[in-house]
Amino acid sequence: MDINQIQSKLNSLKGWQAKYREIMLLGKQLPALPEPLKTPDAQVKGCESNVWLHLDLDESQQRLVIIADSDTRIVKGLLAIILACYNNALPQDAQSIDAYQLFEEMGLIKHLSPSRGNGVKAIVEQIKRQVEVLQ
Amino acid sequence: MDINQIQSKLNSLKGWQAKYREIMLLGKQLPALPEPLKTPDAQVKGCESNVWLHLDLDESQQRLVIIADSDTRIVKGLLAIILACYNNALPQDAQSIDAYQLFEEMGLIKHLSPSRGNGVKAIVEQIKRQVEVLQ
Amino acid sequence: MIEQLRKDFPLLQNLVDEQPLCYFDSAATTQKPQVVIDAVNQFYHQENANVHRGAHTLSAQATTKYEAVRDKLAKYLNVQRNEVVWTKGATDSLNLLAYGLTNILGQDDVIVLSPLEHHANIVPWQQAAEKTGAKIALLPISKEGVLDQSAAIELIRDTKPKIISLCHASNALGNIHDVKQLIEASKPYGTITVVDGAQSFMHLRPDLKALDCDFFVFSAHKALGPTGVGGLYGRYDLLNNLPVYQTGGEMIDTVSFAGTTFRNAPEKFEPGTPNICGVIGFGAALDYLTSLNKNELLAYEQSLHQYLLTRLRQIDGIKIWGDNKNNIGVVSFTYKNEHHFDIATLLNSYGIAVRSGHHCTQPLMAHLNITGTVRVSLAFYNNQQDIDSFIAALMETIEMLEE
Amino acid sequence: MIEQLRKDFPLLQNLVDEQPLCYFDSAATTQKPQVVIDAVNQFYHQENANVHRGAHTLSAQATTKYEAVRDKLAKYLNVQRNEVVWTKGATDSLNLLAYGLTNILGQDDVIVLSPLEHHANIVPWQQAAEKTGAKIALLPISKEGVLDQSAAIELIRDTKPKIISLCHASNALGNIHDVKQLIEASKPYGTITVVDGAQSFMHLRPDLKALDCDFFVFSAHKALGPTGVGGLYGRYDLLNNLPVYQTGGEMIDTVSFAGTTFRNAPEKFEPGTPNICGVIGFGAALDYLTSLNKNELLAYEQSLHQYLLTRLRQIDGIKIWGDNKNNIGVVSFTYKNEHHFDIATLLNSYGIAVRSGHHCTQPLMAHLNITGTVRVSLAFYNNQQDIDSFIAALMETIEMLEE
Ligand SMILES: Cc1ncc(COP(=O)(O)O)c(C=O)c1O
Ligand SMILES: Cc1ncc(COP(=O)(O)O)c(C=O)c1O
Repeated sequence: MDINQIQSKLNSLKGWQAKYREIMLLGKQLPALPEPLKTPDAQVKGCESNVWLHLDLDESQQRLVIIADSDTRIVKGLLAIILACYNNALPQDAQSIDAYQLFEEMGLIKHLSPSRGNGVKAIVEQIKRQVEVLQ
Repeated sequence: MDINQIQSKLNSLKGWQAKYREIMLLGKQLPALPEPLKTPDAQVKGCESNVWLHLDLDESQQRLVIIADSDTRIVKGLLAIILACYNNALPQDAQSIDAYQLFEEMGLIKHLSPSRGNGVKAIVEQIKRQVEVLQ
Repeated sequence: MIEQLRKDFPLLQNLVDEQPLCYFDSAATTQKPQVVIDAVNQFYHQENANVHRGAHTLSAQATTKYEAVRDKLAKYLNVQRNEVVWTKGATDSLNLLAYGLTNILGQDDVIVLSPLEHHANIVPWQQAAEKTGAKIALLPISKEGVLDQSAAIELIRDTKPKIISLCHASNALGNIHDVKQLIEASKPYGTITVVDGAQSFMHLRPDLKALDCDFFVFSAHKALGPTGVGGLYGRYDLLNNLPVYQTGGEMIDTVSFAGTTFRNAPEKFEPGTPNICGVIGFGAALDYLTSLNKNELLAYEQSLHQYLLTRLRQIDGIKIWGDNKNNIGVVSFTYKNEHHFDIATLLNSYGIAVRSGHHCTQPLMAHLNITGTVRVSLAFYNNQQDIDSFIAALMETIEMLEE
Repeated sequence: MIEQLRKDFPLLQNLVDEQPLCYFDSAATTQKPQVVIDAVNQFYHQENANVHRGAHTLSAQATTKYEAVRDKLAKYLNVQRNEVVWTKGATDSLNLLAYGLTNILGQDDVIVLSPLEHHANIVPWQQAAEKTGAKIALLPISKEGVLDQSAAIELIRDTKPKIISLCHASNALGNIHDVKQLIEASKPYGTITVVDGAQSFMHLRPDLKALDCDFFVFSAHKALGPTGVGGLYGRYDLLNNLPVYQTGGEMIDTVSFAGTTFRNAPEKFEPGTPNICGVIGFGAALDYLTSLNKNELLAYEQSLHQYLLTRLRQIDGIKIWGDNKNNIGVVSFTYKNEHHFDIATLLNSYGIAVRSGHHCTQPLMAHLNITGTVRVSLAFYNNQQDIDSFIAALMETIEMLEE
């Protein structure tokens, strides 16, 4: 599913339980990060759960390739949504993508605990920082 | 005036200005402490204004003699009232005199600033402490 | 009775996310009864003034009211009024203490803590130990997180600590500690005994003369009071002998550039404008609490706790940590390998407010070899219906996680 | 406009001792507008929860709201949000700073203060000086208590201070200092510049980027907000490089008995449960303040101040201290040899709330060679009628004293 499909799917679901079920499903479809890649370096600071994230450019097309994982099902699902926003984007386009805004639009932020909690903001900021370094 | 006269006089006065006028008048009638007696030792801690207090027993009758002064007119008036409570009392009777209570009854405490302010409490406690030492 | 009391807590009447709320996060902060909210309200409406220095009526009245709460607190704890210092909260109190006691510590002196302590009762002592070369020794606890009392007494005998600082009740697991016995055991060594009462202050209403501790700390917001205020009790001579901590107005006797002298305790430790309104709100909380029968309330909380344990134990895969017998009414659990964050987040979607994570007790979690728990913490304003709703939501949550 | 604004302050509508109240003690603490009281109320009624760690909606919302006030504050001061730390108040902030800067001080290094400082901006530096052997140098002031700006700049050049800490406006006399120029003068020496903004925060709404100071402190209760909360601004690198001060929960990264690591500023300096409700109430105060036109309000306060000065000067025997030109609206006066306490107490019997005493500035009083003053401090919610009532009461007071 691309980000638009995810968005309309989530919007179509009534009730928090259904939304969380879908989010966890998205998480399940995200491949697990191999253990050796779960390094302290790759860890996103400011999340209460563990989140690991690697960002690179695909050699041929110079588009973003992000792989990430979390030890919680829900954050992993959120990661899947975030990755759907950024993966395959050109680095120069990534800065204008505001995944956090998207979560707000979907009404997910208000419900999920903020800042030091679920870490959506921290993850998005980490991606933006790493993209900047790449450029 | 003894303490009963003071009390009924103050109670008979209507309005704060009249009461303060009377209190200051009482203060004026209290003799000034000679400067050499205004020692740091004699100073009552916990009053915002300066209050000096000396306590002794009258040789012949073994009754309390307290002399005191303050650099403010109102506190000096309050001192006059306090002294009227304790002067001439037997030390063993002094412990049961509650001048602070008296001030409360006259409605003076609520209006005067408490604890670290006018220091009625501090003065009364100082007297009680010194009486205890005497006994 | 409880249904009547619940009505005193306006927040519990609200819908959150359009659902009724089951508030199980009282160990983090309690809800406030209407009388506390009213006291704060009334203060700002009718009584607001700074304290201690005013020659005007408002200031005089505010001072009287503010200082009267010190009397209430002293009575609540069964101590003298000049033995209680107002602080910002338990953390502030513990920092004041660890700073103040640093100068009694020397190289290789021992500070005894338990692995169950809240970070606020660990890190300040670590700082003191770093500065002085003192060592921290830990009381032994079981794999489930329960203090081994006899081994603890032995450790005290072996280490002859300069300082012991222990929580009266654990915020992460709810365990109540027999601190009285440990304090007694330390007497022969002249140990300074500190009790972190953040969690016990409301549930156990400790009598500090009976506990016989040297110092005791707590936060008002965990005992029906406002945020931003708490206290420190100290046995007067020990308290007054602590060096000044923060300095400024109110705590001084005289200031000059040639030299400054300080007041005695408690003023010595109360520089600056205090949280006047916080203290006054807390006074209303103390009045409210003491208007309720202590034993009845505790018995009710204990029965709720038992009910919660019974219901939870019926669910396969639930592991409950800590001491389930001597407990202030906290249940900390994990479910198989599921992440506490997922469980708590899903529970929240049913209006169940629990806490998840390490509860500011990372060393304890490390000892238990887990990353965190889901914590259900009760107060007397919870009822059986809350627990039933929680169990129902938990069953559905588990179903969702195992889909 | 002002008559409309006055209605926002419920306390000003009250009778005190059965008389209308003229509140002239805003330099001690300001009155609170209804919106601040409502925000506190609403928080406890509908939103109360602990912040930063909750997986539940209430906690999430409280955190969002609490952190949003940091943004408001940063905007108000024209700085970045991670440059502001929540503290208990100006005193707490100054203690944090003096502690944190102690390790940049060495034997004979110079800390520059002024004789006008509040005890909170003296004693913590004295403590730092005692620990390190640093010296305190004082900026020169006149017999009336006015800073001599050019001599001050000279003193800075001569002493090349490590630290300067100055009040932006004096609480005792109201003098506004040109701190910007002094900060500039100290730039060549790498001096750390601290501005005590307790009195300027509300009246002057300082733009800290324009002032170019390194640190700035204030208290919310002096700016329409609740008691028990205040702040510290620090230029980010300098702030973040300060050593940790109080320790405990929330400010840590990881805790273990092997070693503990800390977060970056501002969290680094915010251990424990903050004064959540205080911060949220202060947010409402900032919203209220910024909804009013800064220049209009200041002009109004200045015109009131002028009116007060004019009326007072007509009374024989009144001596007015300090800088009457650059002033936030404070008049500090003495009358012949009469004691400030007597004047203030008698004024109070007319419903006039002024402050008397040394105003936590004993060194200043010693310099002026007086034991204290009567202080009338204005805010925008005062009006001409207040001043007329004050002058009338003062005339009668003087008559009584001279009887
Ligand atoms: C100039 C100045 N600095 C510092 C303070 C201390 O503020 P607080 O008592 O709120 O900590 C005050 C308060 O009177 C002040 O006026
Ligand atoms: C046992 C214990 N100690 C100390 C604290 C710190 O309290 P505060 O955050 O109110 O300073 C807490 C709060 O969670 C606690 O539960």
